[in-house]
Amino acid sequence: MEIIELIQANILTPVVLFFILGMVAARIKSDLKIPDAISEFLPIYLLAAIGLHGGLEMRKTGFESMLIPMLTAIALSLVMTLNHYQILRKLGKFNVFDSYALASTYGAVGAVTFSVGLSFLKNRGIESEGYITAILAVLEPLAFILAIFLTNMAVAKQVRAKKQAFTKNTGKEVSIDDSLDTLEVGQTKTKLFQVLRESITGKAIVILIGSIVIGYVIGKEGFIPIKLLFEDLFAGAIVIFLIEMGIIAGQRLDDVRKVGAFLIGFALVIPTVNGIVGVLVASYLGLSVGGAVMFGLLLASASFIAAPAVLRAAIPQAKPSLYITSALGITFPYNIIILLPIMLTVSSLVHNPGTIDLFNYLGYNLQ
Amino acid sequence: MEIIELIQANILTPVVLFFILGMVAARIKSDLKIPDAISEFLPIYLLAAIGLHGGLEMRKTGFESMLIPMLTAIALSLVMTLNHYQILRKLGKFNVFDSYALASTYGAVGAVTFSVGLSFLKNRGIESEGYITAILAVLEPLAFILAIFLTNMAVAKQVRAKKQAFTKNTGKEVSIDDSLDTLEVGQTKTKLFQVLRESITGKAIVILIGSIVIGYVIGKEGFIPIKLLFEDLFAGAIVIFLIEMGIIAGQRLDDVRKVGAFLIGFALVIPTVNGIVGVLVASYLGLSVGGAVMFGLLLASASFIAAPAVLRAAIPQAKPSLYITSALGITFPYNIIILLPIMLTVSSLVHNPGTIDLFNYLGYNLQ
Amino acid sequence: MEIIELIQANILTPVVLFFILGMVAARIKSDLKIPDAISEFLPIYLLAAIGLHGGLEMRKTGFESMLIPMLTAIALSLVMTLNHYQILRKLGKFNVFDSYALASTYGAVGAVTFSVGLSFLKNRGIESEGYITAILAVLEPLAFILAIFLTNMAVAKQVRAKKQAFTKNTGKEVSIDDSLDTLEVGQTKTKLFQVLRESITGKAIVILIGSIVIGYVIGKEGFIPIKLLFEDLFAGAIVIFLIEMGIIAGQRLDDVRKVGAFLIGFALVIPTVNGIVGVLVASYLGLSVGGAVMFGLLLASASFIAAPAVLRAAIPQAKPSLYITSALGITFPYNIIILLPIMLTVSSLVHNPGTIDLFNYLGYNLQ
Amino acid sequence: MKLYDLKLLVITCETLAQRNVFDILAKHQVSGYTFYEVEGSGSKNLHGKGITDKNVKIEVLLSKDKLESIVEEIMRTMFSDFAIILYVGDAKVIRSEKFA
Amino acid sequence: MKLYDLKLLVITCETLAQRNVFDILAKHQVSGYTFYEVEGSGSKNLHGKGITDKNVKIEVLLSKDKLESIVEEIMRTMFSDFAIILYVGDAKVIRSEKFA
Amino acid sequence: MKLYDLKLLVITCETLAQRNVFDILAKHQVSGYTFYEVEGSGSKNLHGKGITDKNVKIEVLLSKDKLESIVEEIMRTMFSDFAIILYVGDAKVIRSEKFA
Ligand SMILES: Nc1ncnc2c1ncn2[C@@H]1O[C@H](COP(=O)(O)O)[C@@H](O)[C@H]1O
Ligand SMILES: Nc1ncnc2c1ncn2[C@@H]1O[C@H](COP(=O)(O)O)[C@@H](O)[C@H]1O
Ligand SMILES: Nc1ncnc2c1ncn2[C@@H]1O[C@H](COP(=O)(O)O)[C@@H](O)[C@H]1O
Ligand code: NA
Ligand code: NA
Ligand code: NA
Repeated sequence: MEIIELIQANILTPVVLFFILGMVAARIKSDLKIPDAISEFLPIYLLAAIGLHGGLEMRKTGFESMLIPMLTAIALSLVMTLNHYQILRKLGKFNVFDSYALASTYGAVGAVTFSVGLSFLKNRGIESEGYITAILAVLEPLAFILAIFLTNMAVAKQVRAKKQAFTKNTGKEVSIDDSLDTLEVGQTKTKLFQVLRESITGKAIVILIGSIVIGYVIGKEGFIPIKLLFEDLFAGAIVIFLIEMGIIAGQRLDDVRKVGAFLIGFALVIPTVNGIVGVLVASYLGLSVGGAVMFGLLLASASFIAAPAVLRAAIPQAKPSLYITSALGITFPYNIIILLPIMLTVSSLVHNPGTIDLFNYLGYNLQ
Repeated sequence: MEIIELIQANILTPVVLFFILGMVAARIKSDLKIPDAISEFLPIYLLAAIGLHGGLEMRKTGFESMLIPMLTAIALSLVMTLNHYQILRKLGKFNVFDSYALASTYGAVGAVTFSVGLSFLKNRGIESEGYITAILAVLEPLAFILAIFLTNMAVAKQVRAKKQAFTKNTGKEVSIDDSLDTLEVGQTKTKLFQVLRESITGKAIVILIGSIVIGYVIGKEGFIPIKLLFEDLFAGAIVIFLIEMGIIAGQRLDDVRKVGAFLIGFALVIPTVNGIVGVLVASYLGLSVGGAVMFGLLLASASFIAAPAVLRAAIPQAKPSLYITSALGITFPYNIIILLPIMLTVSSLVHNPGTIDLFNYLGYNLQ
Repeated sequence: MEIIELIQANILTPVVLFFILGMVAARIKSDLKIPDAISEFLPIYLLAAIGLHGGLEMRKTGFESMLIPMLTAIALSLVMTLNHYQILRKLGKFNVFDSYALASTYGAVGAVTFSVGLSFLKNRGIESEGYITAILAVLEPLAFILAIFLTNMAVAKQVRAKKQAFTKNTGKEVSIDDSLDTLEVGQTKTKLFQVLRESITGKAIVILIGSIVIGYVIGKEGFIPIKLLFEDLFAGAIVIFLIEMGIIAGQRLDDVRKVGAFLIGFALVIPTVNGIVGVLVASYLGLSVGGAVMFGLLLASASFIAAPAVLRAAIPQAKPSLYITSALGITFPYNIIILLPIMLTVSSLVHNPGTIDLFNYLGYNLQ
Repeated sequence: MKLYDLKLLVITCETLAQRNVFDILAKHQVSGYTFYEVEGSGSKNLHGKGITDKNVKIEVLLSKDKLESIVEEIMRTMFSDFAIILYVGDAKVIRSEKFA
Repeated sequence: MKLYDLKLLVITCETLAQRNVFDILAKHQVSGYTFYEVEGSGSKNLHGKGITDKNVKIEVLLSKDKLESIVEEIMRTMFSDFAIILYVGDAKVIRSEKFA
Repeated sequence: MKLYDLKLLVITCETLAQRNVFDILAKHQVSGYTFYEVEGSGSKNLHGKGITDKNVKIEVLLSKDKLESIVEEIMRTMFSDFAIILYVGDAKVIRSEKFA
């Protein structure tokens, strides 16, 4: 089948190969490592570059057409987060905390995945709507806020139930977790506000939204002096960052076995379904071939840089080894290696059902 | 008035906007931060780039014409430092230590401000004399050395006076500060030599002078292989650095209120006066439009990277919150946002009093 | 003599001048310093760039012709390591540990020296065979493995001898070093395997071999998006790294006196002999002018980044001040300043014995 | 030279839990502390690798009175959910009034 | 609040020797420790400068029993070849079962 | 295993003051110390943010004799001008001759 060849072609790109090199290095216990200062700086750089690019595009094309896709993305992200929760809780038998944490990890978006997607399209000469970056900025904290809200609701309910049970002296065991006792309904609200506040002032959001605005304001002319850094070096910077991501993913590969077959399946199926739904919906809404892929990628990607920081504070009872391992160790490689070419194929098929010449888009570096 | 438009245009450049983004991030207590390793490296990079550029220019144009402007700059810097001291001590009622520390902070030059000035001119296609970089290198430690010398003189005198008073048993209170007691006249001299030594071997001076020499030696041909890093990436690197400067400035905004109205006024008026004097003198000496702006900027700028390191060791009794906050929190933003366009206007007016078409120079990115 | 001029021309290049600037900074005790995160990242970057470049070249030219040069290099490297040992032990009177450590430091290759060599040739427009990078990757751990093997053999023999001596109660003093007692023959083997394992999984080898493979796989087309970072910025990155190398070398200059005249001589003569032998052999094997220089450089260079990490663990009894100081403080500057032009002269003479016009190759930036 | 007895509370935990510790300190009116990133090995494997997983060490000089309630609260609210250890040592200071 | 007595072993050595310390700890079934890079000055000049020469500080909370044999082995196998110092302090912990 | 009693002097101060501490140590013939960058919160707000304002922690193993005069000099010459705290702890070492 043709798609296999397309995936093979995608594997043979620097981004994917250096990611694999990082994984191999971790597996053979090499001491290869990108210094922390560099790997802490690179996400900031990538988000600034993405933001500037999005802002510049939006200045060119306007953002009136953004409203419907934005609202659709928000609705889809929320529905999907709830859906993930049902699947994880009911079918996967995970506890409330792990279920909400995982549900939101997959409902949120991965900025690194987004970067790779942009460079994937760019290498093939495919454009995408600039406002998708704005959707990224809005979507990024959304799933977390929903999940944390619902977790707190659940906890509050259980605390109330437990208190009633306690006063009624029935002795029934209600609490899921010992640490539950320590949570008070009052605390729950302040915590929610704090999480909301921190989500919005989080460095990813600030640099992303800031750069979108700056890109919009300075326009193409103003961008010229900094284009070399923020556009031309983008692909190289991703490569460096993916070495480190590969190393971390490689270190977590042992944990993949521990997360269990169910979560492995979840980490592969959910992105596929969400991503293809995203591509189809976006195509229906009139987005371009590339725009539909990026829209799909928003929904397909799982967060693994922002998620730990947000969830560790907000749902400390959830096990980070579950959500980090599945998002970074399974879904991320799957997304950038396999799902991206699949989504591009789907998007191309939907956009040009008649005269499809996939190699035009995908066969770029098949020699 | 036209100048307002020019300032507005200047605000809408990446350098200024990312600085403001950093400030906003700090104000909303975002965790946005450029890793220390990067923000420690960037000044070294910027100074190397400035130095190479200056050296290359001097090779092209010679440096025979440098002598008069250099001596003039030295004289102006020393006179201005003494003048600042009088204002701060007499009008501002600051104590000796704070007065000298602040006086020299404003007498010294800010290498970051200088970098921004260079990129400000470059974006407008305006050249400046390369030897101004050499003046920067000479001026950088000068004001500190003067201030430290005078502080030590003042302290020594007071110590002597106090000892006399003590032996005469008059009981008169002479010391300004308790810590004065611990300073001995002998120590004062060694300290001065040590400060002098450290000023000249300080990393800023070493990399700057070294790069000027290297730029001069290698010439345009030799520069080619490293031009991409040291010239083309210059504007992008400034943007990254200014995010961090914005963050630090933003964190210090609360302190601005504490420094008092007098110092706020000082931090705005002194650069303006010094800068415009500088532009006029430089124009009189025959420097180009851009050269006069850079000459003015040398005198207008306050030091906030070198100053703390030098002054904390040399005049520990002075409060760093005063000189860092005013230089970085008030004068730096004022200089790069407002004073640069003003100085360029003045310089243009002086150079082309008849046929002034400011928009030629300044309206570059007003669309 | 002509060669003096060529060396002078080589000194006046940014790479050498910034190295010297670093040394000067260290000598005058300046606080100039490249942050650790940057100087830890740069070797990884340089190796990735070298590897990609080598892989790309090998794809273009094939690597069938690689076998003979590779085997020759391996044989030469092993023979030279043994030869160094004899000289150091017999003539230099160093103990077993220092002798093996130094022998392998000079038998191994210096990746930084290799980078400088590549940029030296590139600035002169001279190409070299891509497979030499593959030889670099194979040679890098080789000399260490040999030296460690032989050290362990020697130690094991001595431990046996000592035990015999002890049981025979002769009281003869056999041990070279007190710490010898603690080494057991059994430990020796595991240690050797561990060192072998670590050599092969060391970050330098992993990133170098990985990048060669990636370069080979992606080819020229795939390289385009990352060419800016991994090729165009190469010369600039070396300059930054050499500032730090200069600083470290400068800090070690005091130690140079301590290592003694013999080792200073060794650190100058051995690279010269090995390098010229390498150039001649490579020329005989049919390598190009540039290829012969790089081949010679492999043999001439001493390791100073990998060596400490490997030898400190494997031969802890050896004094690191000896091998680091001689390799970084003496041989490295000598190699990049003086030996490189000499080797290029030799290679040019051998390749074009009749119509030699050295200035064609070397006089590039003599104006 | 007169030295005053204080306690030194040392907490080593995953970076993502440091906020919780600071909040607990603030709640008990302790505003003085020192902290820095560390790597570590413990029951929960090697920490401090990469950007997703680091440890921080927090040191607090404080009076015996405050110590107990702070340790108790950290134990109660954090031990079950986070990778964290703590220990207490003795320290002598010159100016006891500086410390809570 | 019941606190248990433990020992705190602190080792400062050149980075290239840290592997040896970890190996010795592992050999004595000690898997918990914290470490971080430091700079230092000692008899062997200033360490911690540049990328070829750094120090690391390793801290281990452990029982008195293990302490002695570990210190003895470090002393015997490492003191002659490496720049290394160590000292021992007292520490009190809440959960003594967590520590070897 | 014989261990010798020493004192551990720990100084936490703004980075720009570390030179002064080193000078005082040198003046008292103490050449051995370990130091590293830290962040901190104290009466003078949060330190350790950005490149203009950082803390350093300096640790010195030394004999009781030297301790007092060093602490006294630090107190006298530095406490009024710098953000600085210090404390003293106990430490046991193997080779007491290594320490001043
Ligand atoms: N015995 C110990 N001594 C010193 N530090 C320890 C010890 N055990 C654990 N730690 C530190 O505490 C962190 C968390 O421990 P754990 O929860 O056991 O994974 C580790 O990463 C270490 O930094
Ligand atoms: N008296 C001391 N107090 C604290 N740390 C020390 C002391 N002496 C040595 N060190 C540390 O131990 C390292 C190695 O010491 P040395 O082997 O004496 O060079 C030094 O770089 C310091 O980090
Ligand atoms: N109670 C404390 N415990 C530990 N460290 C402290 C304490 N108080 C202050 N510090 C440290 O000392 C530095 C200077 O304190 P201060 O002069 O109070 O701002 C702070 O930034 C902290 O690193
Ligand atoms: Na998603
Ligand atoms: Na000035
Ligand atoms: Na060699």
